[in-house]
Amino acid sequence: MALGNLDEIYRDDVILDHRRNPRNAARLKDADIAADGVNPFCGDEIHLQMRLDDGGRVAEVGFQGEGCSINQATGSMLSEAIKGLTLPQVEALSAKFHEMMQGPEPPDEMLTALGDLGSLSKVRDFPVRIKCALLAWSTLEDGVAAGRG
Amino acid sequence: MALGNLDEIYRDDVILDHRRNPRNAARLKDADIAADGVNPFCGDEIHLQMRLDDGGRVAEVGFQGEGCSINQATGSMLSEAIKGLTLPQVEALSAKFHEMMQGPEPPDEMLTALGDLGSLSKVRDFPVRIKCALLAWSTLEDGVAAGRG
Amino acid sequence: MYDVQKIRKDFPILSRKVYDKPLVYLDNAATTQKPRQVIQALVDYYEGYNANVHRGVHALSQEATERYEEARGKVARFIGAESPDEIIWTRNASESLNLVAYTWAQENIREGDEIVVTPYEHHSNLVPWQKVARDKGASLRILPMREEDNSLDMERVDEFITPRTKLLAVVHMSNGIGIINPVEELARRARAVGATVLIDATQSAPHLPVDVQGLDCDFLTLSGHKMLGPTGIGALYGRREILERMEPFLRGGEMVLEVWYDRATWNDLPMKFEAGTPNIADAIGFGAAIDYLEAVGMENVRDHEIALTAHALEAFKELEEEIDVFGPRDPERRGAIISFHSDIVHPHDLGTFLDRDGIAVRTGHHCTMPLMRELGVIATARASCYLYNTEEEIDALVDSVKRALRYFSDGAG
Amino acid sequence: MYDVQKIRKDFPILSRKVYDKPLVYLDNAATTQKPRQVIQALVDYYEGYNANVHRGVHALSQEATERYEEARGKVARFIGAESPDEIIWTRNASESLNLVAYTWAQENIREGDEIVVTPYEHHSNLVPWQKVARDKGASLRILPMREEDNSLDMERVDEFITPRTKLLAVVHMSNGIGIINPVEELARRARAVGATVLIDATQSAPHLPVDVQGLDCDFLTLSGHKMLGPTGIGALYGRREILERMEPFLRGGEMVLEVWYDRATWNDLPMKFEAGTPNIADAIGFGAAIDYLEAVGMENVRDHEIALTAHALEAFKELEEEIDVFGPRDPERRGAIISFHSDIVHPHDLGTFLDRDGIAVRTGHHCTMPLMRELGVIATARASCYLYNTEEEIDALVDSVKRALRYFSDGAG
Ligand SMILES: Cc1ncc(COP(=O)(O)O)c(C=O)c1O
Ligand SMILES: Cc1ncc(COP(=O)(O)O)c(C=O)c1O
Repeated sequence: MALGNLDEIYRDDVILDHRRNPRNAARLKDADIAADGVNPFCGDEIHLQMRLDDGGRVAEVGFQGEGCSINQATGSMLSEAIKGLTLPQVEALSAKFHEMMQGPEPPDEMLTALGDLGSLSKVRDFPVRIKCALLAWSTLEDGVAAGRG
Repeated sequence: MALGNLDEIYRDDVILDHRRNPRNAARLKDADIAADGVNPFCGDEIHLQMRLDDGGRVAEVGFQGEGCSINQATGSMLSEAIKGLTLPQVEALSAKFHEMMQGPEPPDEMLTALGDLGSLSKVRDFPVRIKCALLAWSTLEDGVAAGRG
Repeated sequence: MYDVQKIRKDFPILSRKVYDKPLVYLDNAATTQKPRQVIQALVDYYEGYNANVHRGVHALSQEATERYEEARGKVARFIGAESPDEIIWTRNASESLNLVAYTWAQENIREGDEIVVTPYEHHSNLVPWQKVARDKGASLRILPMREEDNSLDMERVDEFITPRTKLLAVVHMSNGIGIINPVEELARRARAVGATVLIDATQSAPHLPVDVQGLDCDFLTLSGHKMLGPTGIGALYGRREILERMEPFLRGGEMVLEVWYDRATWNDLPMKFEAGTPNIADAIGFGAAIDYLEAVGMENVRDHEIALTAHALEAFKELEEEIDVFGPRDPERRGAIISFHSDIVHPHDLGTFLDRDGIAVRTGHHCTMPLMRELGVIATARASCYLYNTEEEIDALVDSVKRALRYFSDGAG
Repeated sequence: MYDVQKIRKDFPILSRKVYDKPLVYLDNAATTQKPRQVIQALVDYYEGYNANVHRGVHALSQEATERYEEARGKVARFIGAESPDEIIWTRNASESLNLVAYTWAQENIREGDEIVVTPYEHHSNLVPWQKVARDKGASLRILPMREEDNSLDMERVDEFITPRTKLLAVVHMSNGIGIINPVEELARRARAVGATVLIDATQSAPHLPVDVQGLDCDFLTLSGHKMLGPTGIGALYGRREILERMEPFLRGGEMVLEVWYDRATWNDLPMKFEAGTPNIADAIGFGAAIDYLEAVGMENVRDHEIALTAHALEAFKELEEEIDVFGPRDPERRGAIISFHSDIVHPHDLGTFLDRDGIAVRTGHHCTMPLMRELGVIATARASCYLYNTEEEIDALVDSVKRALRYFSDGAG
């Protein structure tokens, strides 16, 4: 495993931007899907809300969290990335994200395709922190699964 | 620890005699005190009964057992040794026997004073077998304690 | 080619002497010896990366967590579980069984239900169900045994496994007499009446290939120390759907998600069943033991032990007059456990005699008192083999038993 | 003279490098490192006399049994128990606590009873009582904490320890913030109202002299891995009269006297509470750890740690503006655990930064979520020392924390 330089995750412009200016931070009232997640090992929290439009696409998202940089930045990126997607597309994106974090070394095209989220691939070099980037996604999946009934 | 020769316990005349001709083997009816013991590690069993005379001395004893040579011989010797003793004397004898088996190397006078029971001191050289010689005595003690109320 | 001498070299204790005689270790059903690979795994852990798992951001904790979870994966693969999440670490097989008794059984067994066991059960697969039966007003049914060869009377199984059966809890290989029960068939019958199936593979998994899918069981138990692993680590396999529906057992750190003063929520599998700091080193050691067994190959272990059993049964035939050997004669139907009894000498006295020849066997009831009662004895002497035992060791045993019989029939007994 | 450098030489892992930097191990409240004497005790066991205990007539079993029971005696003496029979081996402190919850508490707690705990409890000394309270219709009372120094408000104790109190279950030294509770005084108050007293000494016994007679407690818990011992072994001390009246916990081999199909009788203490093959090697390893601690002397360990604490608190004073350190300032009232929080950097990010400097601290809730809520944080960073840590290591920590604060306040946080 390569040894990541701290700057890779703490001085990355995209991550820093999401950390400082979290997107969709307002709590959504009247959400169609809401989910809360907690990392049992550190106590970090994620709260997600989604409103779907008539076509079943994510129209609005709310994300609030308490936690470390990675956790917060991921939540913010996620809240942007899922807008406009259908629930199956949300799940596919989550699978893609998991693959980027835990699968074999991701190719550049994959990172580019993932947009801002691609910047989180650098967390791979800090293996204990990978779970910080996954919490928002597993919370999202729980919400989608529960929302489906 | 000295390494005991098998003959010391298996060819000893006194032990052999008790093993072959167990004393007081008949089950006592109308016993004042009865106790049953089992060795949890091997399943060996001891059954003891005692009748006391008006002076509170052991008048009659019954001993039956299922078990190894040491267990059987000890039970037979015990059934003889406690006859005529008061209950406190029985307990004192039991303490003495425990001391012979588990205390510091017993002096010759002690062995002589214990009579037949003294021959069992050779079991000390077979440490795992010491508990085989103690089962009858702990059963006896349980019986006396229960008999006392 | 199975090279038993090469295997023996991996076990430091086997070159030890006892009373100046080479150690002949035939007490493997009680616990097995450990190859240097397992011992080294413990040393490597404590000297190199000892740390508490799961919750640390530092390098040691990360390393410990990875190796610890890797070991869980090895156990899962070894018994064919679908996922490492279905493996719960315990101290030993006894705790695995109690876990099921305190959780699944307390939640699911009801008045009038029946729990079916065999006469061969180790106390650890009997006494926990006695409590469940008493707590719930259920009852225990004991499958019948045939006198001839001490095997289960399969013709009468339908009288015992019935629609009232809620749980079948059966031992795969008997530690008492070595017999291998037809657990696939029993499991099939139990499933047909809707019962849950638990298999005590504590004694079988070390010696032959065991596969939870093939056995079609819901629970299965293992003890690391009986399969070349360290003491203090065992496992419970549970089918995921069942584990997910169960309440936790021990409560505390690690097994929770969130805790308030008055309530708590549970972590995911397998952590939900693992409270407090786990036995990290020994789990990793258990993993190393499985690596060792897989490198040798479980089929090869089994073949070696069948050959040893055949050799032993043949050798004991000579002593037919003086000695009863329990269980079937067919080495395919049993493990390499020779449990025997002689009226000439009490098993303990025999054990002491063998010990002085450097031969370690177990004497007693082997934690199977009800089975001993069925066999009409209080205790047996039991020689149990493993992958490192040799025919020469069996010969040494038989020779020593012969001399013991002479010694004790000369009047000492 | 306390020679910390000499002590360090006994711990192989301390010469390890992490990312090419010397390891600074400050995660001792999670688990401690092991001296070579403990590691060697395990190797000696597995290479020399590994065998199952209690039931064998052969030499190895005899040797293993003696050493294993000797270790129990060491634990008994270490905490001042009257007899080794009062020491029950468990996997860890969590199991010790659950044992009491599943037996004594289920048998004795009744509707309307109260169980008194502190805000500092580790989840393992809280969640088991939640189940008892729910099962029995009892309730949990939480002793109040003072804001100033996060210590118990002893003036209000009488509102909480009352005639309704059935059990006082309190932590001696908090793993979350290091505070040492006045457990003698609490125990005295609880006794005065007739309550049973359990002390969670998991975090204190490794670091200061603990004596069950002086504490006048009924139960006390230990975890071997937190006091130089192996993982997988813990102990429960129980006063003999109480243990004798209790029903068994886990059922199976070893803990029984006689077994029939439908019932069983129990073995004597301590075996009555120990089902199945015990963790023999690690019990012996735990004994070796106690030998080590006694050779150093617990008073000396405590003095060394008080000095380290004073040094650390002084050093952290410089960072007062940016960092809150929890717990009292007086080193005599706390263990060498520095738990701190900064708004500038989340504990995790700080932990990662320190890790890259080779410094191992723990970040998170430390299995004390309710305490974190009381403190108004989700997590802290926690540096916890032991007998082998040095003032230089504390300085390295503080230096690294300073650089981290700069790094993260430059905008990274
Ligand atoms: C105070 C306290 N109690 C209980 C425990 C639980 O110990 P274990 O994880 O060894 O079961 C811990 C461990 O962190 C502790 O610090
Ligand atoms: C068949 C069987 N089941 C259960 C056990 C209990 O295993 P442990 O003592 O490791 O808990 C044993 C051990 O002798 C066994 O042989």
